[in-house]
Amino acid sequence: MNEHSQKLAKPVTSGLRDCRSDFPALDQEVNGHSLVYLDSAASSQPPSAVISAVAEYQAHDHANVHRGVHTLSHRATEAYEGARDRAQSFINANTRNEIIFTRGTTEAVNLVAQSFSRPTLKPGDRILITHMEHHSNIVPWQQVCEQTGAELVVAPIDGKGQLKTDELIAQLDERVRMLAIAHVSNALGSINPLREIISNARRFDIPVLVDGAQAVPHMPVDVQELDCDFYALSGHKMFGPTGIGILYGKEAKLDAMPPWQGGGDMILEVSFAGTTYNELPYKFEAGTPNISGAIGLGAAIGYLESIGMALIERHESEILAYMMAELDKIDGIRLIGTADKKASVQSFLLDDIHPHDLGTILDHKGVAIRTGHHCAMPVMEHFSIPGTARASLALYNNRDDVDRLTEALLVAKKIFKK
Amino acid sequence: MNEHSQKLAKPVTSGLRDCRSDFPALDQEVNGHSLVYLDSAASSQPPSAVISAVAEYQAHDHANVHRGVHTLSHRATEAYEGARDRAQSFINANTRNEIIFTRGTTEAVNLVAQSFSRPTLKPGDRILITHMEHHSNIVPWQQVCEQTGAELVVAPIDGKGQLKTDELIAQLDERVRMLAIAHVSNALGSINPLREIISNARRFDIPVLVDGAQAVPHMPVDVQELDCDFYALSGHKMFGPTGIGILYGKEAKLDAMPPWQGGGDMILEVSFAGTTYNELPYKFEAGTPNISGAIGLGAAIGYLESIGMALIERHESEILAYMMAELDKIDGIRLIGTADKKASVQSFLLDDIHPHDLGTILDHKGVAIRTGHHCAMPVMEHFSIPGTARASLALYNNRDDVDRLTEALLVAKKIFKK
Amino acid sequence: MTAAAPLQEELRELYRDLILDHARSPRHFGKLDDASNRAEGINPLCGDKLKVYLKIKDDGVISDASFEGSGCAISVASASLLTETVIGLTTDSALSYVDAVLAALAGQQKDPADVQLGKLAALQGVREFPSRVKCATLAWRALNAAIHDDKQPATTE
Amino acid sequence: MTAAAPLQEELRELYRDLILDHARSPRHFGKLDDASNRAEGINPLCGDKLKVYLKIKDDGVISDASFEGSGCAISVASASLLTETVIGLTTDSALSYVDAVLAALAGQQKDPADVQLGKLAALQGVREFPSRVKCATLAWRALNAAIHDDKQPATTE
Ligand SMILES: Cc1ncc(COP(=O)(O)O)c(C=O)c1O
Ligand SMILES: Cc1ncc(COP(=O)(O)O)c(C=O)c1O
Repeated sequence: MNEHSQKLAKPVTSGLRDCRSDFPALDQEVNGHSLVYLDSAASSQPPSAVISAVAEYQAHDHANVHRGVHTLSHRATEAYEGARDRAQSFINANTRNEIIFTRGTTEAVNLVAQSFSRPTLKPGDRILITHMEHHSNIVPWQQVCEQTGAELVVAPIDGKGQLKTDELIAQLDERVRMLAIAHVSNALGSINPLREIISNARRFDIPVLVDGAQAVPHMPVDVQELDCDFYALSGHKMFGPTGIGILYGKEAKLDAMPPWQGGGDMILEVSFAGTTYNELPYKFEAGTPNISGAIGLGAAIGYLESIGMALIERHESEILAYMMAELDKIDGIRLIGTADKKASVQSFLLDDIHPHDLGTILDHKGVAIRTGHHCAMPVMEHFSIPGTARASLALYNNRDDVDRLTEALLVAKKIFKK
Repeated sequence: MNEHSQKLAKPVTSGLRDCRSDFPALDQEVNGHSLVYLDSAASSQPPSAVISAVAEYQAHDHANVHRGVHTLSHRATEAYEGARDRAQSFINANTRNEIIFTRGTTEAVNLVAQSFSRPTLKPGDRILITHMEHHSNIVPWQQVCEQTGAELVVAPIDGKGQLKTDELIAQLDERVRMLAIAHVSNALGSINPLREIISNARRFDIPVLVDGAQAVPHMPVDVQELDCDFYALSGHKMFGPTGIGILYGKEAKLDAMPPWQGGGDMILEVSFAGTTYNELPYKFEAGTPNISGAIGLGAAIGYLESIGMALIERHESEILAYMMAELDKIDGIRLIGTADKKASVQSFLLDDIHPHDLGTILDHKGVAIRTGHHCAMPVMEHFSIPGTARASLALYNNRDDVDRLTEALLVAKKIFKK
Repeated sequence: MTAAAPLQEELRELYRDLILDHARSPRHFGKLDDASNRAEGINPLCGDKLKVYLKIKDDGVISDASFEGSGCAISVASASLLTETVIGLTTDSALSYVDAVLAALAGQQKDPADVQLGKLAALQGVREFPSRVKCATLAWRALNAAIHDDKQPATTE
Repeated sequence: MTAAAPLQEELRELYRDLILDHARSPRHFGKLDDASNRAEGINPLCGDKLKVYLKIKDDGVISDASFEGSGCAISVASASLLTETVIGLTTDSALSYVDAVLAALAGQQKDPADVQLGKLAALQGVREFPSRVKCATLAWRALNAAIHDDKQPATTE
């Protein structure tokens, strides 16, 4: 745990090695090899604490939430709302009303595009995004631009896959009615300098949505310190279940927004003459929510807090540095995404082997990586490539995993050697 | 299992009694009494088969679906898409492309209101619903009417809580651009005569959405036989997990609809110049789906099929008849919802005891019922009451449960006697 | 049923005669036409709603109070007891009652010298019924809003 | 690594020399300017796309064929082998090849007298790699669509 740790040999220094046994999925053989899971940027593995929180809830405490006076319903409501409280404190939201449960990041972005932006945008207005966004932070804005006549404007990235921050800042003006930007790029790993960017956006009163899907699992996040208006995240990328995520929004913004989906729970009163909507956060949670998903996400947050995000960040950046260095030693490798500030992710190409073929060969050696465009086609187009192979880290990875990756890549080279 | 069975004493005749042990939540004490769960209309209890399908998936097979070449991703994709196949055959959809996974019924109705109706409605057009709809099949239509200037028209119900079918049929004409109707009412239990209604709607080419949330857990459903255009259901009401549901839509209708939410997985190609949407069913599944939820729903379907929906229907109608008869014997009871054709649900009032007080006293005796407006305020207004107490049945309930209910109601009477 | 007999006592604690009496025959029920202050209380989770009306004189004394709405025995009795309590109090001491009742129902010990709960102690049976605590607090939150002349409905969340 | 040595054989089965050769040097690659028929094949799950061009004469014989697109070794080799196979065939017998290849890759036994897979048998290594079967079938689905002159892209779903 000191500056020299990267120079030492294999032992992991951060004290996180033991946590691997918390993740049952990591304790299995795939194709005759112990699994090396390097695909957490697509979806992370849940620890036992999450799996059993969900199962226990389902086995003993399940009922529909809210409106119920019986014991199970009360227990379910307490557990569901307790998960909201945990999420509030995890990202340091100001009040629990600012935590809206969604299916994931994608739904959170759609909610903001449709409820916040659509009613106010007009031709001439602009939405500013970056060239490194995930499709989920592009398409909802394309849709709302088409619906309103607003224009989608894109801030450029450089050859290392870094945001050209100065150019983005120069693009900020009165016409921009939303800045939607990733905290961390899922294809490149680049960390964006949000505080600088957001303070500049404030000069023109531009609302800022941060796509935090790839940040929350890897570093401490404080939405009040960032001063963003919206922050979106996915449970399944932070060791929680699928089907649950969070939209954080500043209370004043959320309060002023009309509801999006209609249905049970988001109303106070319904009559055919008209309907009175419920208050925050319920206004945005139409229908029976993903109760067990929220409880699982709460358990994931508890797990992460028990380790400490600062420690996780330190551990991962050490392994990432090791992975980049080891990959770079391989003849014929091309690293895609070499920003100065990075988290978790390394994309690469090897010789002229197609990423899918790499993926298959690595899988055959028990090494799980993702291949393709990673739902970030504009990034691929920027580098003029159809896709990449991507290895992504989480708190449970270590140097051995990296060594297994590089060994398997050498096998691929051998198979494809001319 | 013959017509006389209702006259026999307590033994359950349908052979379903044993299945109680499949449901761990039913095997617990609440307030010192063994739990009697009569709140399945709000949310049903999952059997062990569902709980362990979800837990096993999370512990061994989880990864993000689609686009992945590694083993876990392949397993997850197979399991997720396998759940779609199961759902297709369960409701007898024509192709798997007609099964869209949503968060639940509410999201399914919103999807149709926003993607199918909103782009085409204009002032003068009508949406026809009934007076017995759940808020989730009212509010999305109110919203789209407000957005487009169309008018919401309501078909009446009678004093037994039955649809006035003739009046509804008389309301059908060219102006009606959507008929949205519950299969079974959640507050009253009334079963609507869908085949008659839908064949009449066909005369004017009126698209029909059926809210099937309260039907699928209780009876065989065949969407092709119903000939509805859309059918919406919730996993958590049919013994599956929360956060998952299905929109069935006829392929031709779904094909012609624009996507609703934007993001990953629902696109084929994204560039800043424009985006090509994916084909069905993916076009409507933006972002990482609730993979474990779908797998759990698939397991619930498998469980239901292993028992047989026809048998479940017979069992429940027998218990419902017994429950209605036993409740009716209590001095001061008022049954709300006494339609000729009913499933699962009985709402009631007792003396002038407020339903919440009934709920608390019953809970104290281990009997879980729901109290309030059941997200069907127009039904309450129809009967001029603020709410009801509602006991609802599922396949795991039996006559003993009914006896425990009536005993507890007598305790409530005693406490509140003047 | 015998094993559970002691538990039945809890029900009796909740539905004491005083509570049932106020629930059946709520005092000061109805609209107060010459109210100076009013507020609505809403329990967003169960949908219960009630209105509290106050007539506050220039010297800050609540000279009259009433309530309207429909609800369970607990919320109606609580509102009825509230009106009996606050008539004749200054708004300041009414607010001390709000604090004391909310604290008592949350199971917190407040300085007993502060406020004498008196009859209001009958509401404490609700503490064993966590899903009903909000029923008992609803009227008091509305009272608080009425005194502060809030335009937004008070809620139990 | 030793324990897994036999498994490595599976990789060699997939990436046979013939496959690697066609992947590196695809035959009939590029647009066919005077094509009479063409179709696009898309694998919606991985995003791979390719186009197949055919020149079908009046007597139903495919006199020329080519393909375009980028993809993995399996999909490129499969498309390359496809062009070699179909040139000179009637559309009917090309369609029998489509059936035979799809059946072989799905692990079904077809009447062997029907169609001689010949070189195409090299594609069968993919059967041990279920996540890659769609890569091998993509070109064949596009061929099918091209012969039927479908305007919609063929997909592997
Ligand atoms: C008839 C009916 N429709 C719709 C719904 C809404 O379902 P969900 O809350 O699962 O979206 C329900 C249940 O709450 C219901 O009973
Ligand atoms: C940066 C980023 N944004 C958005 C998403 C979409 O998240 P989800 O699919 O969970 O909605 C992802 C992951 O797929 C992502 O990596």
